[in-house]
Amino acid sequence: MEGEPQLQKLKKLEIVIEAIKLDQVIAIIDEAGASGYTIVSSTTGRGQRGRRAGGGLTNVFRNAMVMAVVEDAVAATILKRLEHLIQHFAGMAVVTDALVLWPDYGRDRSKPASPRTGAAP
Amino acid sequence: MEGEPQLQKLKKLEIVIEAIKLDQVIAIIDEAGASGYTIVSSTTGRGQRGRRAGGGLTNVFRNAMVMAVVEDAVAATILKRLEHLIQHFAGMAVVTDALVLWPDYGRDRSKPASPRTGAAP
Amino acid sequence: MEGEPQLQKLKKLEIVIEAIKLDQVIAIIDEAGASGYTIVSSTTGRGQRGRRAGGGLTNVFRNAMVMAVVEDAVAATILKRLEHLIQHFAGMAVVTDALVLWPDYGRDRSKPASPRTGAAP
Amino acid sequence: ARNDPVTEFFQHSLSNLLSPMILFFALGWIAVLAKARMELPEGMVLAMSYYLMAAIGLKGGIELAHEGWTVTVVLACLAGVLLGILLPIIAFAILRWGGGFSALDAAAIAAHYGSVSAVTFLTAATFLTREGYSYEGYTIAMMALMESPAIAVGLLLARLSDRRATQAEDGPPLREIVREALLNGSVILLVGGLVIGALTGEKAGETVGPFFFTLFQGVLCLFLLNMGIEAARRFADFREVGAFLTGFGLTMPLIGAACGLLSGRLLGFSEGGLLLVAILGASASYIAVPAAMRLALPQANPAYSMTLALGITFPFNVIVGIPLYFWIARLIH
Amino acid sequence: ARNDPVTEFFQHSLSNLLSPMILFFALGWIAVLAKARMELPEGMVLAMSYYLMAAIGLKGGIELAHEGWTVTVVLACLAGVLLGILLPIIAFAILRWGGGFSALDAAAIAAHYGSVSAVTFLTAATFLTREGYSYEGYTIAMMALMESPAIAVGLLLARLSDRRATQAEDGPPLREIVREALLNGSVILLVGGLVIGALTGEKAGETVGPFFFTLFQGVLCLFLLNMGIEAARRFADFREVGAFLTGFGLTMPLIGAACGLLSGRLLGFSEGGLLLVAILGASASYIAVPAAMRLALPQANPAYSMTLALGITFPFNVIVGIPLYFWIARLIH
Amino acid sequence: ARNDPVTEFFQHSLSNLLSPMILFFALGWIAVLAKARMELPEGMVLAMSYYLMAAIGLKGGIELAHEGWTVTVVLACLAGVLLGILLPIIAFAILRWGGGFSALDAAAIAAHYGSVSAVTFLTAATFLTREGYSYEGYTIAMMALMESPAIAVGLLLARLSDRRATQAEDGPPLREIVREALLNGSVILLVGGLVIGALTGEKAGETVGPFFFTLFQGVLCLFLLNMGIEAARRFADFREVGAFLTGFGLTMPLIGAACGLLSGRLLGFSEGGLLLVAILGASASYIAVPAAMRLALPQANPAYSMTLALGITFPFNVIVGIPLYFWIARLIH
Ligand SMILES: Nc1ncnc2c1ncn2[C@@H]1O[C@H](COP(=O)(O)O)[C@@H](O)[C@H]1O
Ligand SMILES: Nc1ncnc2c1ncn2[C@@H]1O[C@H](COP(=O)(O)O)[C@@H](O)[C@H]1O
Ligand SMILES: Nc1ncnc2c1ncn2[C@@H]1O[C@H](COP(=O)(O)O)[C@@H](O)[C@H]1O
Ligand code: NA
Ligand code: NA
Ligand code: NA
Repeated sequence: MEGEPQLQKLKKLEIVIEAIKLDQVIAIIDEAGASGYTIVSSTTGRGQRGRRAGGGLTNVFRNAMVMAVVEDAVAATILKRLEHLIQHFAGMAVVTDALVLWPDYGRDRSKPASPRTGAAP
Repeated sequence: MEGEPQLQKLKKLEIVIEAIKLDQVIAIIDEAGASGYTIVSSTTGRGQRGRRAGGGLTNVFRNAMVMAVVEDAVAATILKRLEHLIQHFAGMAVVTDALVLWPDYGRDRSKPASPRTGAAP
Repeated sequence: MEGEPQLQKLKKLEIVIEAIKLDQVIAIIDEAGASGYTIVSSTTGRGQRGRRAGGGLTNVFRNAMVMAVVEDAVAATILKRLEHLIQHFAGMAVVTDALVLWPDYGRDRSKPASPRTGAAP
Repeated sequence: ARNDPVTEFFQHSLSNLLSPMILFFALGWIAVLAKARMELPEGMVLAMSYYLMAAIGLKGGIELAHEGWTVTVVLACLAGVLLGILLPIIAFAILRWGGGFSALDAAAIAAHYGSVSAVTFLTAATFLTREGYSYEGYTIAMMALMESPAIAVGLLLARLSDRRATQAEDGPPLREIVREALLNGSVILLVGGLVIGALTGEKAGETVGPFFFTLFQGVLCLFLLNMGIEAARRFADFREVGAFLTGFGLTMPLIGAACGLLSGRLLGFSEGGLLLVAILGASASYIAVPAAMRLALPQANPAYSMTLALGITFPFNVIVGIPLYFWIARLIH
Repeated sequence: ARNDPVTEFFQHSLSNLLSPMILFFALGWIAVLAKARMELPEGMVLAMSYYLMAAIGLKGGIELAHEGWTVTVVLACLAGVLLGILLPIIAFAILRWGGGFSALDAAAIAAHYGSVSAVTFLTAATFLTREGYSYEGYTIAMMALMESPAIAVGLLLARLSDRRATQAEDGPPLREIVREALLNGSVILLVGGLVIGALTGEKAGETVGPFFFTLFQGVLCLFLLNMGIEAARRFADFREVGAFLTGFGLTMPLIGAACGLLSGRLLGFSEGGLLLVAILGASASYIAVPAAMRLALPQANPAYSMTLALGITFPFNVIVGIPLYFWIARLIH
Repeated sequence: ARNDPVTEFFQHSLSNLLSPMILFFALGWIAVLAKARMELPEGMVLAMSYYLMAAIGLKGGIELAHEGWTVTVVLACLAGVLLGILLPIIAFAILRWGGGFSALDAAAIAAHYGSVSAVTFLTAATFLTREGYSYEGYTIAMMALMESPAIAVGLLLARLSDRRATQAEDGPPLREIVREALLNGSVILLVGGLVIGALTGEKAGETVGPFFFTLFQGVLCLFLLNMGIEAARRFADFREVGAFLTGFGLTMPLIGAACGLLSGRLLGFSEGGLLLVAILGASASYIAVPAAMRLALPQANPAYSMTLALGITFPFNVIVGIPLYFWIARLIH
């Protein structure tokens, strides 16, 4: 079993937010104590607040997408602060269960997934 | 508990489709009654129909990716129409279970996730 | 029921890797026998190795994201090789359970999801 | 040998309509009507907009260095700031009490009209060059100064009329809003260009002139092509929004132009300068102000302002406004 | 003091090979062979392609305004349309009965060869300018007209030969296919440039000329660098596809050039005009047609057409074709 | 009528500081300090960098064609390679034994300083043009040659001092590292431009000159704007890294410039050529080398080298270095 990569069971947040509020979402993620995040900086879309189709001159109608893999408690903190933000600004968040492979920095891996009970491998 | 953000249990669809058919996929999503979608307009990839590596002159070899979070029935409608489309055009769809945080427009939230049974928070 | 799209239960890998190692990750995915992959070629982010915020002159500080939907065994092979790579290079991988809609090439569909037990439709 | 005014008006209109710039604008609009799959790459649009702002800034700076800081320059700058304060108040009054719009929407739209559209200005300046008229270089400094006061006025109007505008806890501090408005690429290149032009003077023209000045009109053509595309899309969205706002989008530029012409006349501007100051009054921002208002007044619907500024007022100004204001400028000069 | 034909052919070949354009094309190709990590940004490539199309359109339009709409112009345009109808039929016959390709693949490839490659045309036009030859401005109008008939012919051939091409329920209506082909950015800028050039005439040259005309050859160099990269990649893919198609990709341009030269000769074109009309026949589309065919005939393999048009026929035309067709043009003139 | 040296130094410094280029650089830096939301689109930055490299390559090539391959040219190229070998060794020694850095970090940083920064070179060359000095065209060939030897030396130093550098099983073969370094777009366009310029000679200047040469200084301004943004960001990161490296980033260019000046003097370069060869020694790579080092020595912290090369040494060279080295060049000439 030693050769098998150890995966950590975490929450994957995918946050869509209007581009001008990206910095604030990043701040929320950082302050909640997430170990990192990944940004897809230019997306378009449609939601309750209509189509947001970009346009080269302003980023008022552009969305950003942020993915962050975090512990359950961190996810809860982030979602709580986001809930307020997306009342006024276009955005949403999606939460999924995920297993994560990190580099081994001696990082805390409280719940390694077993090959039998977990998903992969 | 009232302070906790209420999440809705839904399906997350991620659809990869060749760029020239993006408009039609958006139409399918709209017609199925989805509340929204998010587009990453330029991706590349490989599948059964070979490598699609972009190229600056035509979008014949480029893919688009669409993410839509929808109710189960809407997902089924979308997948049914996609099944036909991707017989002829490069594409695929991935379905995952997800919890979603929406802005609170008094939107229908039939199944809020509980902190105990659900995933996050 | 024949009209319902048949979905295959697989693993969805989402791999974040520093841009200059994208080619090697693609090679790993190919060699593991994946049927395909989708690339979002330019993302930014933060992780244990600090912020990677892009910059127009070099791709030393840029990340790429690759999504690959694969069988469990293929996922295991890929993760095993990635584990080593991300010791030295910025990167991580997220694994989720997913149902996939493929075009029907007479492809092997060992475990079609049933409308009742599976997720969608 | 001055022609009679009406003939002159039609000549100028025709010359404007048949300029490559306006024709490229029309091409973009037609492409959208024809549902063409045409999109200029975002990087190209941004690159052109940075280029144009740097170029006009440099031009203004070089001329400022030439003209020197006279009393007129200072008065002109003051007049610009005053216009930027006055116009949003007029616009707010019309929208709130004439149109019955919510205080937040009225304030957000008003802020756009108190600020300026650089591309309208560039098109007018190019019109002058083509027709052989000169203009005061410090009108460019006025434009730079007019980018921001309207934002503060719009915010003030909102906060005075609706408590929600003040109490948004999530709302960013004024500092961040101003930063958003003033410190975006376009404004930085305009102001930076002005300063660099003023510091280097004529000499800069020799070394960087072939890039920034000789190519200017050609780049402006491709940029207006993109404006045509974006304006047509906005215009299409607008049909849902109603007659009052359309009327506002056509009337407010006239009010703005009148105020601009008046101040220009008082300051003794040339015919060319009068046109440009009319444009400063008549045009509405769709770069700096939208982002600032989005941050400051998120409850206001951003589609209103953008549709008005980009879909109605911009085409009106470049097609009808330029020859019209110039005609009046020549009459009152 | 005319040199003997063979010497002349080698002189022109060498002059073409040693032009900055072809050398930049070679540089791109070599970079791919060396497995370089080199990619021009997509926005830059699109921007250059829009620029080039607008520029050649403007040039053609200005010359049309100059030359006027004579009978020859109308006949030339008619000839262009006829070429666009005839060439795909020839190509289809060769592929279907000579090569045994499926009706759908044959029709899709044929449509590419009935249409034109604007960059090949531009390279040939620049070759003429460098060698000091002029050409008829309306060849540019012919190019604009030839973009589309081949698409309709290709589709017709497919539908007549294979029922699958007709019954694709998911398939878009012809309207959408034509829209895809005609209303992409490149074609819009070509046609728009033509109309704008014709409307503004010489005067446009003065204002936007420094941008659209003076920079043209330099931009074309960087664009050909990118063509070298893309052609080399396509060429690499092709080795899997086989000898028949390679042969087709080298022969079909000769057939097309012959048809082009013939019609040019009948219409009394100059030597320069003959080269350009040969290029219209010889070159194959890799912008407008691929997208249209992908939508209309998704069962056809898009890799075939792109590899042929971009990886085989394009390099053949710019390296061997231009001097060869010009040599013949001078012989038959 | 030569001024006294000190006056001259201040004149050159001032003239450099007040050039549009340096002012645009300062503008970018100030924008970052003001926390502006300003980002040039990546496609635009890459496009400008490709343009600049192709242009300087072409220029060098045309001059090489003019000057011919004399013994001096060959000796100069040799000197370039020697500098590329010597400088990383000096830098490594300072960092390893002076600063106590790990072998891997020291080797990675050293490789950057043995290579060159093309933009620093371009800024210096433009400084010369503006001041009316000429320079040897083959300094451009020296620059092209100096891109790579330092990478090999850096790697060798790492492998000799730390076994981890050798045994990385995942590590790519040297071939791939060299490919990464030499076959990126910038180097290809520089070398390709050189070859194309040498092949086409003066004639190319007429056709593609208006694009590649006339616009050069203007494009360089916008590129330096972006350099200002990126340098300021890197500089901000650096404050965490400490005084020793800052000192190194300011001293190493002086050592490099001294070595460069010495070799230039021995080879009998003109004043202009002396400045350029000083810049070759003084400047540090932030395009080709970072990627190569990242692949080859992933354990080294890439933030160190980038911050030094881009945040410290680049601004030092363009602001202080250019007039300083030129002053010395004129003294020792
Ligand atoms: N159901 C959905 N699925 C995927 N993305 C969505 C959905 N609803 C909203 N979005 C994204 O979130 C952004 C803001 O949504 P909204 O605030 O509802 O207008 C949209 O522009 C979309 O990009
Ligand atoms: N197994 C896979 N995992 C991720 N993406 C895939 C996979 N298979 C196909 N794709 C994506 O879907 C596109 C079309 O696939 P195909 O129709 O199979 O050629 C590809 O170009 C990829 O972007
Ligand atoms: N917790 C996380 N959530 C999402 N993305 C992450 C996370 N940690 C790291 N990343 C991504 O992976 C890249 C490399 O991470 P690292 O190797 O930890 O520096 C980062 O630049 C991010 O794009
Ligand atoms: Na105004
Ligand atoms: Na043809
Ligand atoms: Na150096």
